[in-house]
Amino acid sequence: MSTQQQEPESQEAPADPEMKGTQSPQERRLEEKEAGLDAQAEADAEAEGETVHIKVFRYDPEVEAKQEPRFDDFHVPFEKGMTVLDAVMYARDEFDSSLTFRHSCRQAVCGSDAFFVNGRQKLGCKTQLADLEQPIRIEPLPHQEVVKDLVVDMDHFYDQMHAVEPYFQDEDTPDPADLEEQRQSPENREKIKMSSRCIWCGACMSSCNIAAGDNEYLGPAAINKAYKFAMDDRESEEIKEHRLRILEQEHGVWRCQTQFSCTEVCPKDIPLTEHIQELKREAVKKNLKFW
Amino acid sequence: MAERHSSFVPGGTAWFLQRVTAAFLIVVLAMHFFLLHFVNHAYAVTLDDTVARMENVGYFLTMVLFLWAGAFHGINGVYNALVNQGLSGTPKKVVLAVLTLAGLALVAQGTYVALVMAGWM
Amino acid sequence: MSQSYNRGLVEDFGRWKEFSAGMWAWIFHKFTGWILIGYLFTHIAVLSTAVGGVQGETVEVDTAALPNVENIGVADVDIYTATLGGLESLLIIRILEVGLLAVAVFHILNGLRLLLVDLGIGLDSQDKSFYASLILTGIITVASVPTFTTGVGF
Amino acid sequence: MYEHDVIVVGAGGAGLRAAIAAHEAGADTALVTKLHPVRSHTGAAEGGINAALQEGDDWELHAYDTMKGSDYLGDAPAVETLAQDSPEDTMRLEHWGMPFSREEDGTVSQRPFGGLSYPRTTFAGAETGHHLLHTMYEQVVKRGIQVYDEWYVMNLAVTDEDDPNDRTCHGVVAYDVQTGQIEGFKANSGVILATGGPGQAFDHTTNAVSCTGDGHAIAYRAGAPLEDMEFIQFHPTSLPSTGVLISEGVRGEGGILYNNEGERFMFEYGYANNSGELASRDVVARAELTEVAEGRGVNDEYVHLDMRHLGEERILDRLENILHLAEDFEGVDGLVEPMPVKPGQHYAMGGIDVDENGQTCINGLYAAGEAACVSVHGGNRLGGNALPELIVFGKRAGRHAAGEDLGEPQIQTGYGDDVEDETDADLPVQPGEAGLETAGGVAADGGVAADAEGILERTVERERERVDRLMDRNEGIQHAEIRQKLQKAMTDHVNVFRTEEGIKKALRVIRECREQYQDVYVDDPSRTFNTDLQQTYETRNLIDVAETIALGALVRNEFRGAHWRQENQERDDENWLKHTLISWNGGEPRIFYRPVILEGEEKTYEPKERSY
Ligand SMILES: Cc1cc2nc3c(=O)[nH]c(=O)nc-3n(C[C@H](O)[C@H](O)[C@H](O)COP(=O)(O)OP(=O)(O)OC[C@H]3O[C@@H](n4cnc5c(N)ncnc54)[C@H](O)[C@@H]3O)c2cc1C
Ligand code: HEM
Ligand code: SF4
Ligand code: F3S
Ligand code: FES
Repeated sequence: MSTQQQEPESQEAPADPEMKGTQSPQERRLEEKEAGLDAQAEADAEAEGETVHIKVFRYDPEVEAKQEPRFDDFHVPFEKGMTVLDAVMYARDEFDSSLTFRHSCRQAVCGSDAFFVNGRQKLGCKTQLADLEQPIRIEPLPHQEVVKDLVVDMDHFYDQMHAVEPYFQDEDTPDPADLEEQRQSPENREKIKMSSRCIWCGACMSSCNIAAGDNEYLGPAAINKAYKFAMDDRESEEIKEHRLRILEQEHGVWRCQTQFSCTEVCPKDIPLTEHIQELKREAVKKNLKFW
Repeated sequence: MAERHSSFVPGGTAWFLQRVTAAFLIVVLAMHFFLLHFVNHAYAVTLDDTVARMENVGYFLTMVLFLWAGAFHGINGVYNALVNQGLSGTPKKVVLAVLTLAGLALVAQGTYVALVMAGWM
Repeated sequence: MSQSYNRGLVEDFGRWKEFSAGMWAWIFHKFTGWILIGYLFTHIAVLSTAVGGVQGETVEVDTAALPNVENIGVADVDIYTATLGGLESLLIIRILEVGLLAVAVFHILNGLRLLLVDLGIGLDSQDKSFYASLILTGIITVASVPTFTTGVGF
Repeated sequence: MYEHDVIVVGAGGAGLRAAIAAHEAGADTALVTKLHPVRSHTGAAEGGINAALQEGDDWELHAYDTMKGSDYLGDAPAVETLAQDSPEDTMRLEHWGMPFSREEDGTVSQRPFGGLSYPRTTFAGAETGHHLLHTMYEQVVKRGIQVYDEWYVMNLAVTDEDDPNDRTCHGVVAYDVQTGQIEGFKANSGVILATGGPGQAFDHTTNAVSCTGDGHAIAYRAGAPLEDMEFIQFHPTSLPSTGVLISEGVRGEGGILYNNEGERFMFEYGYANNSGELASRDVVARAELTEVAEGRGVNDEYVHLDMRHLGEERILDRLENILHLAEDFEGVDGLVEPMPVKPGQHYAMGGIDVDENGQTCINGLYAAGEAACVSVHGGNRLGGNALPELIVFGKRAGRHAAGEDLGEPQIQTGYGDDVEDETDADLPVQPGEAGLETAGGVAADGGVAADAEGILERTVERERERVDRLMDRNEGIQHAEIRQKLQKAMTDHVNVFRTEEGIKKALRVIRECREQYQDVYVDDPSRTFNTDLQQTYETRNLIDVAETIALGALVRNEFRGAHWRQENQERDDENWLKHTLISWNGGEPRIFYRPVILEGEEKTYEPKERSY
């Protein structure tokens, strides 16, 4: 039951002969859908009880009516326990199959569905509708380019994650066939525990003004990733120094202005700012040694 | 990946100095305000008072240090703010040059004025 | 084929309505920092008149208007004293001084907060400490108004 | 066209491990995956990895436990390989930096798990799968292995000899989700399918939305049989609205199950008079469904799992994450109200028929992970045995595909001399595509044996046409409707309780779905990130996979492992110590059986009563 608020020009879009077959059926479909949806909307409104009003950001570079971004309204029947992800899935399956977003696990481990919900970066599957003020505005993550609807381009985020050399580097580990392990104290494991929980959702990066302004800034998630390795006692001192050198480059830890928004939005409750600050101190300590 | 770091510029020293100067500035700035607005009132300051204060070596040194620290802290802060907003490449170098020159000019002029006040120039 | 939509500057910067404590602190700190460094430049410029003053340069002013010298009618006053006095006699300068104090106090308090954050202290209550800096700044500023406005413009 | 030596489809635990192994064996390797690797469902695994690491434990015990757990439907060579290799492969993860939980002396911790005779489940907090996935992805980044992420694999490029055992796989056809571009990926030495489970065949599952059995379906249609598909594990405590798993830990700590009348039904209705809530997973799941069926379910849907009596302190100490799960995904505060739970599909023991080296009967086509059936889990998977399967058999498949010699496999694949044909299956409807317009599978084009590139090109063309057809059509039915219908039928009839009548009903619905699918259309006209198109493809795959599950369930008239049949509630070793295999057979599925291998390296595993 969406009442799609389309831009006026799209409704009167003339059948452009140059657009060949694709356009007119597409237009027809859109119109049909709208007519159908309105009828459905009324029928449902009578039958159903409580609904939730969501406004979803729409954009598609290839579909004329969506080239100019717009918000579509959907009224989704509410059930206890329903999440933002459930709502957009319902809207997609029942109202408009072209509604596009990433999602997979539905349990906050895959990190696909970070959206901008009522002005906050949130994981769709981990956000209860009941906790939100209506109408619920659902947008793609800010500071990233929108590919389509709620899907943003994550490449830059991945580049930053990869830039901190996020992998164990020690080559001379014991032979696994001997079942000889690298010892790690429970305390050390505890220290890196929170940092290792990151699910690469990108919410933190999207919330950080500095990352928005400075494209080269590694960003909180990548720094946190580096923290996990830098603090792991199983890697040698030299490698730790190497890691700190990566982090203390100009666009590394120093760019962080302790805005804390990353820490506030992280769905895994990782104390990102704390980790970044600790690395700044580590880097300074390391440099002081050479004075 | 790795080539990202080839233009390796450690920012740690500047960051650290920004904190050190900040810590120093808290004390001196508070003192400065107190002295010139509460103990002596700004509206009552005359050249004689100023000269009298400046002639005290300790006060003089504090003020000059205050100036240097403030200048570094402020200029570096502005530069950082611009870099944070994504300033890079040639404009960044130009800004750095301009800011450095302005900072040096400020420090030079300020130190000169202080020396004159103290009567040592 | 694949295009993407760039939401432009407003989006890049974020929407102020959606800012949280840490972001406001950052904005304010930046803003106050810039004012302070701007002020430092003007301050040194004004103080530079002392050079002339020490070298005996004077101007002819009506001492009645100067809060920092005795009223002896129109007279020659050294340029430093005359400039300072002239400025101090203006209400707008006094108001600006109060503003400067507010700015400086906030920058100091929030700077203190930032230093603590840098040391890893009190990260959990970073929002509270920001609000505390704001409130304290307000109190100190209001309390200082009388001191700053004595003897202005008769 | 892209070209690599080894193409790994899927980047969950199995795919990543396979890619690393192939790369280490010197092959130019690429991962093609519809999700970015770290989004794979392996990340959801909580419990741990079984590995006989400690003094006092040994691989033979692990093999024995696994065999017993499988209800004697695991093949001994596979089970023993798993138990033998798991310690070394688990240690390798440790060397790659996986943050395992630790003991005071710095060694990795291990904990007891259901069905294990020794505490050998190695874990990393309550998020073992997450760490396993990320650690291996890190190694992929380190090695610079090419990853084509958000590329959806639509089909395999396989030659079209009559006998699948003679066919060769030359690559895959994939679609770049971001741009809609369809391309061929040529594999010079092997394609490894590591596409995970088919949980979305059910409407209530702990599996991700992406677990649509794509690998199963494309391998099946290319000629590789699917094995033991009827064996589906259901977990008794998943949250009703999402399927999020509530760990067994709650019942372990003393959580109690109640029906809508507040009765502790596990005891009051005699489902398990001794162990109550702690009876094995299938018993509890059946009990819950019986309660609901008999009108004692809450909202006619679920039962209540109550842990309030444990007290806030104990809950916060031991079960804190459960509180978060209930709160975040169900909006329920476990401290003040009972949590709603119901059985959910959890794991598929069956899969693509492969040998110990991961190879299918088709040359150059491999499978690993939950998509494959080696068979390690037989009729029932033990907790903590899936993750070692990923690393052990993922590694083997990777090596073998890269050309390493791993010795002759003992397990047979495909339709060969050792099989027994099902002759008298009483099917309510014709399964498969017979009588319908075919879409996929190996196209017979008169045996014009083309070269590898030709075959790939041809497959690419066919997929392009198929997409055009789906997109050009403007009316008909949308995939979501078909999928919902299919999922509902599977959950209603091929769930924990299986009756002949029910399964037949399901097969009829599946047939209907197939027919409706003839009119399916993609509404979204865009080529950019068209998830509508992708899901329409997935739904097709689900239909094929669901059908094999139902067929297997129908013919296997016994109660073994997770498979329960009303008509015969006993394990029948006389007739059923054999694997069910179903092959596509050009659209007219053929059901056949292969005996279980119970002879291990040194001993033979004699079927015993599975009681704990
Ligand atoms: C909630 C939960 C808890 C579990 N806990 C445990 C446990 O404690 N211990 C244990 O041993 N096991 C556990 N399991 C089981 C185990 O996690 C899974 O069996 C295992 O992770 C499957 O791994 P996989 O690599 O085969 O597939 P997945 O991790 O599902 O990966 C599938 C990959 O294939 C890709 N893919 C799929 N289709 C296509 C296509 N068409 N084209 C391209 N790419 C495609 C996907 O992108 C993905 O990368 C659990 C499972 C669940 C659901
Ligand atoms: C003469 C007085 C001062 C001047 C001119 C000044 C100026 C500045 C400027 C311009 C900045 C950069 C702000 C930005 O990010 O855009 C800054 C940052 C900062 N100032 Fe000051 N400041 C002064 C006094 C102080 C004092 C007394 C403190 C006391 C604590 C202080 C603490 C800080 C800190 C910590 C930062 C760094 C913020 C960051 O980069 O994270 N400053 N200052
Ligand atoms: S640190 Fe938190 S917010 Fe950032 S990507 Fe990781 S999980 Fe998401
Ligand atoms: S929001 Fe950005 S500024 Fe630092 S504390 Fe987080 S990275
Ligand atoms: S769907 Fe996986 S994190 Fe939300």
